Amino acid sequence: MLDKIGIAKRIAREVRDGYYVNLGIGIPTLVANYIPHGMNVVLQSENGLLGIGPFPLEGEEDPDLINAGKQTITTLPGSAFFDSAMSFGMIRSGKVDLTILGAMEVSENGDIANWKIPGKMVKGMGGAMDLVAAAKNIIVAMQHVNKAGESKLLHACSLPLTGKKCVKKIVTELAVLDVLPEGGFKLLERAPGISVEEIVKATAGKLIITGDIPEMVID
Amino acid sequence: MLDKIGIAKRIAREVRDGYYVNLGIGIPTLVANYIPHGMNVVLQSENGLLGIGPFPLEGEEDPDLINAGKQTITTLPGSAFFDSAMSFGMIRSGKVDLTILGAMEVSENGDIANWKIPGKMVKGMGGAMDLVAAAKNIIVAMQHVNKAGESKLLHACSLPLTGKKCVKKIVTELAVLDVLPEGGFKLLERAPGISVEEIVKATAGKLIITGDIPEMVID
Amino acid sequence: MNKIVANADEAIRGIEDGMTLMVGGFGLCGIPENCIAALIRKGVKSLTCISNNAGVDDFGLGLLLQARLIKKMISSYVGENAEFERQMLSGELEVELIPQGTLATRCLAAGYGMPAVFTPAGVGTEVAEGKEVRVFNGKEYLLEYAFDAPFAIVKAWKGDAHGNLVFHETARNFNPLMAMAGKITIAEVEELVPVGSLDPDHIHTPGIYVHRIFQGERYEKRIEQRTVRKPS
Amino acid sequence: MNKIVANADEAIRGIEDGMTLMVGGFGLCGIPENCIAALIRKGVKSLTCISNNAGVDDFGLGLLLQARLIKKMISSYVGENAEFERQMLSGELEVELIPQGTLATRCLAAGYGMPAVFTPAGVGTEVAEGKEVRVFNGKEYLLEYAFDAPFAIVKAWKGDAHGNLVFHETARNFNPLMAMAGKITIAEVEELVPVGSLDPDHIHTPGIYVHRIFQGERYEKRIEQRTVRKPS
Repeated sequence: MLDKIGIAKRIAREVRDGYYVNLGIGIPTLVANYIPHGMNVVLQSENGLLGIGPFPLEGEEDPDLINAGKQTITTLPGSAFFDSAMSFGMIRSGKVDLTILGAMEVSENGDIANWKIPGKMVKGMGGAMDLVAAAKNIIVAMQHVNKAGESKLLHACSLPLTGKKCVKKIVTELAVLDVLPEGGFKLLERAPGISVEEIVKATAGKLIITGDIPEMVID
Repeated sequence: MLDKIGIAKRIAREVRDGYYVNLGIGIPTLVANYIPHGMNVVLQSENGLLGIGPFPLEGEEDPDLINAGKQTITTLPGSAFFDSAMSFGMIRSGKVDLTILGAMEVSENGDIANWKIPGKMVKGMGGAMDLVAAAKNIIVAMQHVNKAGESKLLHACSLPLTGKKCVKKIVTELAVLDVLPEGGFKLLERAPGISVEEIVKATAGKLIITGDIPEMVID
Repeated sequence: MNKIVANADEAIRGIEDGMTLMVGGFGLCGIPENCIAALIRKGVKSLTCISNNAGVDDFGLGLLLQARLIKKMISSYVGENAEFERQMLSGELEVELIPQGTLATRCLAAGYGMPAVFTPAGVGTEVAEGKEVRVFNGKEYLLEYAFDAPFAIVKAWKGDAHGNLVFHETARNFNPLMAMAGKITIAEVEELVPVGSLDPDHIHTPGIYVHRIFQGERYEKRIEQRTVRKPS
Repeated sequence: MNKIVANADEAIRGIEDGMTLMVGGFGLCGIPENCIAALIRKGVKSLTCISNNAGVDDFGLGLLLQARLIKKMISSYVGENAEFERQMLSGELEVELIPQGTLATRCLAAGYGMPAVFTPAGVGTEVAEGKEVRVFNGKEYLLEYAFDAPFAIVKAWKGDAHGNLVFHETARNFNPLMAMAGKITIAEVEELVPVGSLDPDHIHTPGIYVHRIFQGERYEKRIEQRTVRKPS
């Protein structure tokens, strides 16, 4: 079973040289730490920056320089600032190659729910609906089951949707799965030490298993 | 009867302090020379400039700095450059207070034709269709009659239209006229030495004359 | 052109009870601190605020909420704000949530004279309820309308008497967009510079979109999530 | 990111006969002189060029026309160009005229992922023929579609290996818009500068929109209408 860092490491292997990537809050943010050295990747922050650098050193925080999670950040050489319309413009026009974000639920046809739980205080969708509706490649980083032990990979989402038919790939603590265009979670890899049976048990939606399922490589 | 400079001078009196103004090619360009000193007016060039200055001195021409008529220009302090989308954005959203342009024909309901003569080589509408469709106040500077002696103020335009119901005011060598929202050219002023009868004769469209028509003041 | 006003109190004249205001900023970054304080001093009530976020309890738009001056928030994310939550749950405060890119694009539409725009954000979700859906090239889009607000309040880094504005880093965010979208746009700047000293190639918001400008005082520029790394 | 290519000939690889190209510039101002020369050397035929203007007889896109490489021009104003006129009247050259603001906005739409936009330009004229008209707030608008072109060729003042671009004065014009609209965008710059030397606050076109970049040679930057005033 993977911890959060393991999930982030596995997702980092999906990143390709030359990619522009938008990382959501939480596990996705960790992915930045595991992108292979020498690979040219530019991180986009939807509040108006291409070229996110590491967090600043203590005393070097700049209140005018934050990421979409409102955290203080730095920039890398070659970065560019722009307004929010251009930021979502480049997302909507498919210039951002990959979006990695968390989810509460994903359905077997690629629907995603990650912004609202009825009866609980709703903070808002922020940029999530724009990202999932527009990004050309979306990977979800999440736990396979929720705290109550229920699967988050469902036949249909029970929570209000963030977007329809948009998730392409899911990486959880148990497995890597593709969401097939025709519907269904296709099991690609098992986490180290996890059996196919455990994944079957943790997956409520349609799971497609073909042939041997290799154990994932994360380092 | 006014010459071109007289028309430009009379139109300059329509400009108000604080206006942003777009000037078309020809007589409208001359208007800039007669805006009263001390009046704060910013000229917009639709190829991406606010703050057009005078033509450059010989030897100071800058190939990167031209107006919409492709002439070399200069800028004034406080000028700003922008792209063509923002340029037409500010026109379309009504931020440009006044547009002054020439015309081949204007109809009594405010239609304007100034881009195409069937059978002749068509150069294109450039920004004229955007300007007439979007500007909140349009003044036409033109000759009252064409070279064949025919009126250019018509019941309906005979040439292909540039825009519908958009002209608010017309200044010719003979007169100043408002185009009424309900239709008709309302005669406001006569050019020096021109009689109402001469204007009636030169106007083919519906002309509205109420009370005494004063002679225009241009200096 | 001289659009300089003396201070924030003069800048917000004409803003009355019940009006809709566009307010620039993302989180606490690039927010018009001086104008927010002036609105509280003036005590204008029942405001509708269009702003990506709603501040925190004791800073930003949260100060207007504490003073109970806001009737409705139109935002993409309202964050962690106890007073906001209390007012919302008690029904005192109305909240309309809009996807962030839709919010930005509806501002752009207003500034560029486009009455409506198409965006895929929210298709198939509750955001789409009651909205027109249209298919282009096999993909569904929602029709979203341009904002139409009497006032916009923005914060810039530098500005001049013509109203030309330059923003700094990610404090740009929604500010240039809201500046374009207000019928009357008020800009507060950290530094008011002489006309002619801003490079005309590097003006983010041309003065034609700005109606009043002043140099703000004592910017706190509070950091919402101070995050640092260890020296390596 | 290193998007630098050696020269114009390498930059235009993949441009084939019959393709549609977006070409930046207004008049002869801000045009990609080196790429135009390379297209002539390569001799790609039957091009459709989307460009605000069509150059003059012996400069700019006029050179492509002279070489008979253009099948169709999509422009707002084609200006004074005898060879253009001859080809058009003889039926060799197809011309589609588009209002200038519509041209700009259709580029913006492509770059911002908006499939279509509404504009009042051309309502009630022959430009409106066959187009959808829609009324918003009592005013008529035409529905105009985003451009969809495989290549855009633009000219900038400065640029870096990431593809970040800065334009100079009115040579900006359509260049940043077309840069956003191309599937593959080629930028030629007067000066290629080291990564990190452009101020991130003042980049007009972020590198994400640019795929190939090179420093052009021997810019002529011809002036179309040299106009001067007398010393006073």
